[in-house]
Amino acid sequence: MTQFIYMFIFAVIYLLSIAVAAGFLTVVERRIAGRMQSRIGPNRVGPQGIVQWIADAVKALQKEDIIPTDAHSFLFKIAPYLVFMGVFLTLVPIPFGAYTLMENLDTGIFYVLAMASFVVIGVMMGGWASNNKWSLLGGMRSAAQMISYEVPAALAVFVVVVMAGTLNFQKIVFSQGASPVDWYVFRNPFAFIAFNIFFIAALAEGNRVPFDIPEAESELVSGYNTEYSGMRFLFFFLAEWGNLVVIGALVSTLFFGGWNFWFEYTLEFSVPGRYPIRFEVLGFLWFLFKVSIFVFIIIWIRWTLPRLRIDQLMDICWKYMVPIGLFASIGILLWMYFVPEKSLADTIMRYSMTSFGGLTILYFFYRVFQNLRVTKAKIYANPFV
Amino acid sequence: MNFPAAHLEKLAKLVDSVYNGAVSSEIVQADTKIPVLKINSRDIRKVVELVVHHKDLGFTYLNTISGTHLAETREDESLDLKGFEMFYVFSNSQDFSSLAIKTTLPENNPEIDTIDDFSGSANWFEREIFDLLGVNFKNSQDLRRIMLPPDWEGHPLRKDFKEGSHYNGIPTTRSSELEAIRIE
Amino acid sequence: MTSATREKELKPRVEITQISGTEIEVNMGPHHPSTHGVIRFILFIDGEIVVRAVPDVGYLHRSIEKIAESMPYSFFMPYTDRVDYVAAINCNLGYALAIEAMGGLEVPERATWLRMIGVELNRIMSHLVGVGALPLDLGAFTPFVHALREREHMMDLLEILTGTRMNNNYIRFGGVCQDVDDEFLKKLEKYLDHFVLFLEEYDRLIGTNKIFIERLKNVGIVSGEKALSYSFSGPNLRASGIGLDLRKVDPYCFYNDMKFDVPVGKGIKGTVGDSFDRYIVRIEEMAECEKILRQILSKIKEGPIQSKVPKKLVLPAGEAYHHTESARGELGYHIISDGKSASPYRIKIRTGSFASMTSLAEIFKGMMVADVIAYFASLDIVAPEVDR
Amino acid sequence: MSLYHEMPENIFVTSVDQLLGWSRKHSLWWLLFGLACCSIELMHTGGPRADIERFGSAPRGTPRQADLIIIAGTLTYKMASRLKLLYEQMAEPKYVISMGSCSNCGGLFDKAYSVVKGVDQIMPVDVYLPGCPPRPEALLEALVILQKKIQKEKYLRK
Repeated sequence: MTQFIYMFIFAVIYLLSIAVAAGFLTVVERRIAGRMQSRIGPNRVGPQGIVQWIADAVKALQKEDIIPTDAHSFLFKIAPYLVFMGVFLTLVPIPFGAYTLMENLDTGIFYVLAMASFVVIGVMMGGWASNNKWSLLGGMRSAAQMISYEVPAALAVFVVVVMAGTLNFQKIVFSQGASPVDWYVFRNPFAFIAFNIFFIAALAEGNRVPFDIPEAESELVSGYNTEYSGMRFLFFFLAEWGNLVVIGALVSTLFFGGWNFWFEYTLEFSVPGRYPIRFEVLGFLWFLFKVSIFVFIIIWIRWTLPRLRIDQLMDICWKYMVPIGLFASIGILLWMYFVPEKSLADTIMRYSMTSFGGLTILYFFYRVFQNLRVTKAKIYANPFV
Repeated sequence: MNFPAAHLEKLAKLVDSVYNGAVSSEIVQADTKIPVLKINSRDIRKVVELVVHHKDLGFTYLNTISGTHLAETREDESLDLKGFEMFYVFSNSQDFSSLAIKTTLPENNPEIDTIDDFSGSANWFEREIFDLLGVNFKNSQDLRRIMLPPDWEGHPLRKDFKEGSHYNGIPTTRSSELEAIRIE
Repeated sequence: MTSATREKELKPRVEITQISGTEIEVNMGPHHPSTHGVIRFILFIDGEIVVRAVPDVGYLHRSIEKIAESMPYSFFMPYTDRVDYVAAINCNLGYALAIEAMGGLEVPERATWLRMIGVELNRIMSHLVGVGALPLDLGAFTPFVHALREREHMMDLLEILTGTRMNNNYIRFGGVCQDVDDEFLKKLEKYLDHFVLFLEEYDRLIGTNKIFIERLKNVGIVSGEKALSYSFSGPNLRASGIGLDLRKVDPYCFYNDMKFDVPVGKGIKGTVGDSFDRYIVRIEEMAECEKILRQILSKIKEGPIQSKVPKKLVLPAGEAYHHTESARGELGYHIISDGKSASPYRIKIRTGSFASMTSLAEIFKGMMVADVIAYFASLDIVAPEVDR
Repeated sequence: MSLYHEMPENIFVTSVDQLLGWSRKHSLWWLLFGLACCSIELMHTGGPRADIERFGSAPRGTPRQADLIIIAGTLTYKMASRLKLLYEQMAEPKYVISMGSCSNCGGLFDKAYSVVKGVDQIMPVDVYLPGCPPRPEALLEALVILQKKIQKEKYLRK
């Protein structure tokens, strides 16, 4: 019984911190969007607007709870909770540190892929139950999109599973090291392909631009959540931004070494009490840093790109990503068979991939500054007055 | 673009020669920059067909169709007719020289043949005139109100149009002044 | 592109006759984020394919033509602003030129130059809304805000020139309402230096974006023949490959002396007359406007800005149809005067957007819902111009 | 006779009211909705220089999630029923800013046969904003005035 109470308290803390993180992310996203658009973004509530999300949340609690007359009221009511649950549950097996995780599931990856489907069900349910044609279209689009993109995502995850030899997230993190050379993304070309496929598929499953057609603002008004107001909409809202954390966390765990921070996790640490607390904190912060980089990239993409049409979206999935994913998953089997770990070829490949990755990032920054220099189109007047 | 004067006579002759005088036409160079071909309203389709499809003319581009109600109250020597005046403007797609066709309709039960098979946009122009002036276009493919709600009564661009005091329960005039309270 | 793939891309995605499922009727607008004001379509869709579309306008019918009949000619000038609020001075100019032609009024040289500055500046601002709203409707919000940012600076310039940010009511019969000093001209020149750079950057931001191109190319193809039949004008007509510009073929003001090109759609990414052409033509036209503005700046001279106009203007009896090139195409005023009263007997305004709207019902057939938005946005339609 | 009338000004109720008012005034999500000329200035208010989002006001496409509807422009009879529907679809508490002369009283289109002479003839209005069209700064001031009004509201005792 005591254990149950502990678990309950822990779950509540977890839930609250995710909600706070998601709320905070809304402000961050609006500020980043503002910066990209030469605006400022919310800055009135609290210092630099950082408690804007509290105002939004408290306001949403006061709003009238509208359930349209012709809506299927039961499904309409539970849909947002399903969506939020789907997002929240995916975070359960993801390790934020050596000990900071809800449950060390041996079937972690399987579990995450299964739980992600809750979102589809919730979105479909919400779209259908609203009795609004735009919502229905949004729900249908969403179902088609998420089901399609689960295939390449699973194929990409398969590559990681083959490399780690386990479905357990914690063990996947252990089997990667702290330095970039040990990260799966730079181990071999197939893993790199898998990373790209997984990231794109995760964007699509999270309904983010350029794959945000289920809630395409300019086409479907607001997609599946058109009829939702107040608190129920808040759950969709939280789920959307919670999803950012999930995508970031999954990508960093599977491909970027998770919380591993400049030290080796040796077996002696597994004895309770031997693991230094500072390692845990540093690892947690390091993980958060990685997650926030991916969250930033996703936000950045959102405020830059237009969205795809539904047939183009399906084309990308079935014509390109699934074949490439299959190629990568077969390639990784051959690679694992012919190139054993710590062999010369493996080492060379690791280092060359890492330097290739580093150079790509450097080249990117070079191009950005080059473009800034060439364009010379300075903002005519400073909007930040 | 100014229509060359030589063309004008050519056009008048052309209309006469094609229809052997069955179509009454008259060319006037009004204050408009463009020549105006005055015709009888029953010949509108014949003339438009000539103007659009004849190889020497080729006025395939319909600029606009305009209609005017010439009411009794404003009658004078310049606007000597009571009824409706239709004003079609066509342009040549090559050099964009324009030509207007003008015709008049009687005041009660104004009717004219539609020209919406000559141009893709004619239907909308005709619908607008039907809506605002109440001119009926015979054999039109789709003649509905376009600007005003379907339950509207009357044709507002007619000179004798009277506005009611309410429309669907909304008063059409403002009774009271704004009572704005400034909050400090 | 090989001819085979081209053929494939040009074919409609679904033959209408093959659709056998149930069609549902959805109502898009008059309040819809992408209908730009209050235009409504009733779409009959089968899945994502539009089987039939019925455009419905008139939600902003403000009876401008009727109001004109009850007031003196000069009082009507502010209403012409509201015919197309995005390019207000263009509408002013068309009306003023029509009245001046009917009444035989003189316009001083400097006034004409100032009018042209206002018109061309306004044309740029209008096209910025057009090319800004296009990516907005495709889901990219940022380019639109960048366009707004530049518009703010141009509005500042217009404010110096005319006194207001929008709905300027700048042009008077026989002149303009106020003069500017040389400082404004210098400011304008300095801004133009900035604007060319911005335009290039903007085009690189979205015009080279793969998704943007894929969403627009071969979408909503309007061939030149069709464009003429639907009475397209302005950039929409030119995008279909027909280089008709009233500033060239029927010059007014001093456009005769100006050196500028008329950009036409060449189908650089797909087919001539597709939505991408309509985008690129507007971008190129802004560059041409910039050229014209520079020529004006080099030629403008000091002088009076207003000629003698009778206080109570009574036009001789008669009628006139006068058209100018507005930002959205041919803007025609058909004015009838009875020769006695000081107010027009009838004013009919022919606008570019109204003509563009006539094509929707046919072009929408067989499109996907997302393409409907893209095509409609590429036409750059403003609701009051349709409804007046 | 309500119970509240007998109760003294409860410090708890007052401060909770203040908190609720604070949250409502700082999170006025506006409906992405423009009618006519004013909608251009409304867009500019969301744009870089004025930036209405500083006040926490984000645009929403659907009326269900919006708290504030800014009637920007001329309202015609054909549109009036639609606007009323939109207003009724919004969830309480909801606020209305009437932006520009046309929606205040008909403005320039006073003589028009198809224009509603003032949006307050079909729905309540919180703040009237004069101008044709008002500048973005004016709209921001209207928003600030609305915020002050919201702060004074007694949500719990309504």
